[in-house]
Amino acid sequence: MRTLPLGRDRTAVLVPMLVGVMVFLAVLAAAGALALGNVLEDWSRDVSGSLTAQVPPVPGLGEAARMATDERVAQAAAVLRAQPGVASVRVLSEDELMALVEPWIGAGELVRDLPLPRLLDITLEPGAAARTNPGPMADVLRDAVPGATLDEHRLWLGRLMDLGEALGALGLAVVLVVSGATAVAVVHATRADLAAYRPVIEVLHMIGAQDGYIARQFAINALFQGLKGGLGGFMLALPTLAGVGLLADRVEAGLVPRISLSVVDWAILAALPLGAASLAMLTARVTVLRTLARMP
Amino acid sequence: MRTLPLGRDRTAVLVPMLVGVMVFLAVLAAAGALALGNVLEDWSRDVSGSLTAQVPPVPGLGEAARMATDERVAQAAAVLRAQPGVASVRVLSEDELMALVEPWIGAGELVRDLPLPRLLDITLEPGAAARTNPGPMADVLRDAVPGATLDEHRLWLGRLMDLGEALGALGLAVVLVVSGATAVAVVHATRADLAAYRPVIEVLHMIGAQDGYIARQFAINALFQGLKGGLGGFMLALPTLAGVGLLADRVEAGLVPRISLSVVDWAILAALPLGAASLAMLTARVTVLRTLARMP
Amino acid sequence: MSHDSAARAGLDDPDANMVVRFDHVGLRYDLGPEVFRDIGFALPKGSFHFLTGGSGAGKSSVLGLCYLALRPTRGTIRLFGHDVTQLPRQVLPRLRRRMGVVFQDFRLIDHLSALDNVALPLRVAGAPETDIRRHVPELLAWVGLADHLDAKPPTLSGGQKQRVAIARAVINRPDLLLADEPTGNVDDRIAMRLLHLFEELNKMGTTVLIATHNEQLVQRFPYERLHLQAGRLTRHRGGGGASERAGVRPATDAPATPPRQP
Amino acid sequence: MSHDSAARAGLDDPDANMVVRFDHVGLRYDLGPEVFRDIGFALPKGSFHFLTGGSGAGKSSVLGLCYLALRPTRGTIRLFGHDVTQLPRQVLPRLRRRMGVVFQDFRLIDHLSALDNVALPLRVAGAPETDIRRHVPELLAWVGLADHLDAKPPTLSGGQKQRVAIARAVINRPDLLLADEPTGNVDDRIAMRLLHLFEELNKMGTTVLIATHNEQLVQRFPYERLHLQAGRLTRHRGGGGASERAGVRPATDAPATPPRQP
Ligand SMILES: Nc1ncnc2c1ncn2[C@@H]1O[C@H](COP(=O)(O)OP(=O)(O)OP(=O)(O)O)[C@@H](O)[C@H]1O
Ligand SMILES: Nc1ncnc2c1ncn2[C@@H]1O[C@H](COP(=O)(O)OP(=O)(O)OP(=O)(O)O)[C@@H](O)[C@H]1O
Ligand SMILES: [Mg+2]
Ligand SMILES: [Mg+2]
Repeated sequence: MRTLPLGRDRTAVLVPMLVGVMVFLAVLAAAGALALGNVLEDWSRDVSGSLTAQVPPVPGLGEAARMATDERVAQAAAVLRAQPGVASVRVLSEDELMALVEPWIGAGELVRDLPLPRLLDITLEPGAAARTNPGPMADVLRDAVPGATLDEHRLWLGRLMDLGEALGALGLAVVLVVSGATAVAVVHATRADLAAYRPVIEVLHMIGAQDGYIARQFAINALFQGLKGGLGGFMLALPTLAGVGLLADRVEAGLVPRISLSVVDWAILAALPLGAASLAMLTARVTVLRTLARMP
Repeated sequence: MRTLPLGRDRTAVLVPMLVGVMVFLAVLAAAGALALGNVLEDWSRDVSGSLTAQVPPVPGLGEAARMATDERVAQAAAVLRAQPGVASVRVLSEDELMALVEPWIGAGELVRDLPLPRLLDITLEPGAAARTNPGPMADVLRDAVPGATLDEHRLWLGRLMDLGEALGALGLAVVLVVSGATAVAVVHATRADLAAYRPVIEVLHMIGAQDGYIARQFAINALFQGLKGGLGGFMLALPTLAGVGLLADRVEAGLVPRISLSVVDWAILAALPLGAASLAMLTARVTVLRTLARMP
Repeated sequence: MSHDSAARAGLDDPDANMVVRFDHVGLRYDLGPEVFRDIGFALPKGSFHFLTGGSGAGKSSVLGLCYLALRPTRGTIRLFGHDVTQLPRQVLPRLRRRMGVVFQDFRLIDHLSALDNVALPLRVAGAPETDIRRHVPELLAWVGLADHLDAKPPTLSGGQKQRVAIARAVINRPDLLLADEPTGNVDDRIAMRLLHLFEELNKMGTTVLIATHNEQLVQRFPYERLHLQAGRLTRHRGGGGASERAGVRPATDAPATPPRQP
Repeated sequence: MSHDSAARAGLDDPDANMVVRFDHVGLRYDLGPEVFRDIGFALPKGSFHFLTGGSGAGKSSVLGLCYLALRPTRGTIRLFGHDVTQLPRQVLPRLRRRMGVVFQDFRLIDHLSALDNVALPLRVAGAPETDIRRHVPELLAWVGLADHLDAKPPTLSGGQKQRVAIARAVINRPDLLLADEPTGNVDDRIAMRLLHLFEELNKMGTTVLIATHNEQLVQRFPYERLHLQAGRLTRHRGGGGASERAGVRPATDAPATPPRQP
């Protein structure tokens, strides 16, 4: 039974406020992290398990030039095979090359004599496909074989994913720090709030109330205050998320898939106000019990 | 003269705490926004004022194919000229094309007969250079002339800048909301803090102290508490920023220039704790004066 | 607790009949001087004592030791036969429920109405709400606060607060009543009435110890007086014969005899 | 304020000589019943009055009206010749500095030492620190607190707190002294000593109004008594002749005469 009208006066604004701010923050941050994770997953699905490398031919039309080119191609293949995450490297045959250029420049003897750039098809290991960063591979290749390049689209996508991941990690780090700091603030606010009730705690104690009885009343009060603030913060975060979604839609749709959250993601977000309320409750309980422990 | 030992007891923890959290948050967010701004500026400097479009030749070696190709090129040039931000479009002559491919496939009559893709040099308007998004332009071009493409590097860079800008706007929006909410929390904490001093305010009032005298003491106390918390939050933000910088360094260096802040940026960051402290001071002053105004 | 009148026997009986027993008790606050160094006394079951002494002599401190708010720096204190320094913390609430305390500064809960303040000890002890609703208004009426059941302490006058504090202390008919300056804010008529209430409780077996400055009051009643001075405790025979109960009249609108409490 | 002894003249003089003047004053708290409906009295410069009445009669309320914590719901109150309802807010602090108030619940500032609490009115009025350091300890010694200059209120006994509150009220030698139950927590000896202090102030021109329940005290002094009952105010001639100053002795370690204040 609640015998005290806790949380009915002015001081009772602070804890809900703070829990609200904290949940607001945490929901935004968590939603951001989860959405970014989804985006990255989408991107990595776009990335096929293969890369293409291009080796420019050694200028000249003679057999010597062709031999030199072949040597370069073999060298590029060797370098690429040594890269981590590479399963196999296949050099496209002249016929395959011809088939590729035919729509552009037609077929015929003339074309066959052209010193076309040679292509290498790189198959990545299944697990590594999404994770391999073609950037360093491109550098190594260029160093080994002057003029050799890796497929640009795939290169940029890899860099983008790196950036996205760094941003995600960074966001998560900031979120952890900020949530931690705000949690500390909630703890302090709850304790400051309780300080106003210290005379009440003393009276109850002197009247012969058990520690548990006193702590329970304050804990229940803190829980309700926390829930009030937490749900408020959560509700405030929803329109903000919607606004962020609108902003994200303005970004080229092909690059950034629609920001979306799964049911599990939403469950994680909904757990945040509950967690914050529990934090307030626990703080109240511990603080009251500690205060009481110091009384004889 | 300060006659009251304000801020020496337990309740005095809360305001510094909260101001600390707020400043911490704001410094991180502002640093992020400023650094992102710098990165985008660097990128836009990389982007020259021109783009290159490629039109594939109509297959075949005869004069008819060449004519068809010229027509396509003219069409592409017309479409591109109609795009916003485009100053002029110049079709590269065959000689120029030959000069470009010479390092790759040599020169000679044979090469001159090749149906090479045609290039168009697009010059952007001075102001528009950094801002033009080649994405839509590429789409329009592809729709008008099948197979025609825009320079890929430039395309990706444009998309990246779009993404970066959206992220920056998003970050700024979140920061504004969060800072606003935390500012409200600081206001509330300051007021809750003052509630503990209400009896003191009453006594001073009854003793014949002027409103200004009372308000000044509380305002000065709040200012110091705010400064304490604000500088604390600022100091805490510095290692976090350093950590974020390390994380960012792991991202491909060529893509993301070293995150750096100018002196002006640092001045903006340093202004944040001062602003927060001023907020606490102002709140204290207004709250005390309002409390007093309600007393006869 | 039995209402055994034999329990009122000798003050020198060292045994379980003693509700409170101080032996060589000394007390010092923090680094201050000793408030007292070696005091000893015992309150037998059903006894009635005044505790007097100058301002700052240590009366409130003695009461604080009795209601377990303070721990002696030396000596032993026995409450209801238990050595309080030996008792585990969990048992103390049970001891405290057998006591009623009137604090010198009242210590009412500002957020609760007079009625809820007085009901608090019953609620804490888990008394049924029906009992509470019957007995609390009755007692408040008896101390002259029938019109102020729902008033919050900040809206009560000094004397009204003091009477709420007294009602809270006696509502659960404690075995030991400790009252610190319970008549400092009321006029003589109400003071007599309140002492009459204490006497009624005492007749039903409650041991009573009242700290007071009110010389007149002490002299009007026949009870023994414990006097604190310069850190020493002395005993004095009681004042002017039988309680002048004839002079006690109910406060406005209140019945003439104290209500039976639960 | 001049120490003009002619100022002690007639209570019926309707003029500027009146330090406090109530005319047809009524007061009600919020939605409650009227505490009083139509009371009128006047305190001439340098007069000394007791204010008596049962608990809850409205003594503290009358004092609250005098020190401007309450506004009358009807009637007019004049302080130092000014109609208080007509005065702008900024002027009130100046009026309040001419008064000393002893609150029934003391209202000391818990964070400040006894010395700083008493010094507060001087600091607020901008008195030089050297004066403060000379006069405050002197006054505290005189009320018997020489050993507690640096004690914070929570570590003081009830009577000690009350004496700090009294010292704070008189430190700046106010023109009007309002004391609410100033002897409720001290014994008779100290009570007499404190009244002696008030008399000394009064001799130097201070108008004194003391709300009290202490019948004995009222009867020992020759001053007029204002009695509140059932919302009406009646006047009574004072009690037993001259102040029994022979019986007043200093508290421990304190000089025998009140100190000269700044
Ligand atoms: N919490 C405390 N810390 C330090 N000293 C204290 C504390 N409480 C009381 N004292 C000191 O102990 C002494 C005795 O105080 P106590 O309150 O017991 O006196 P008292 O007899 O009740 O006086 P009064 O009649 O004025 O209430 C006083 O000198 C007081 O200053
Ligand atoms: N702030 C308030 N709000 C509502 N009612 C109040 C308030 N203060 C006092 N009262 C009521 O006004 C009446 C007079 O109170 P007041 O404090 O003036 O009495 P008093 O004569 O000083 O009594 P005591 O001797 O017990 O201190 C009481 O009935 C009280 O309940
Ligand atoms: Mg005491
Ligand atoms: Mg009163």
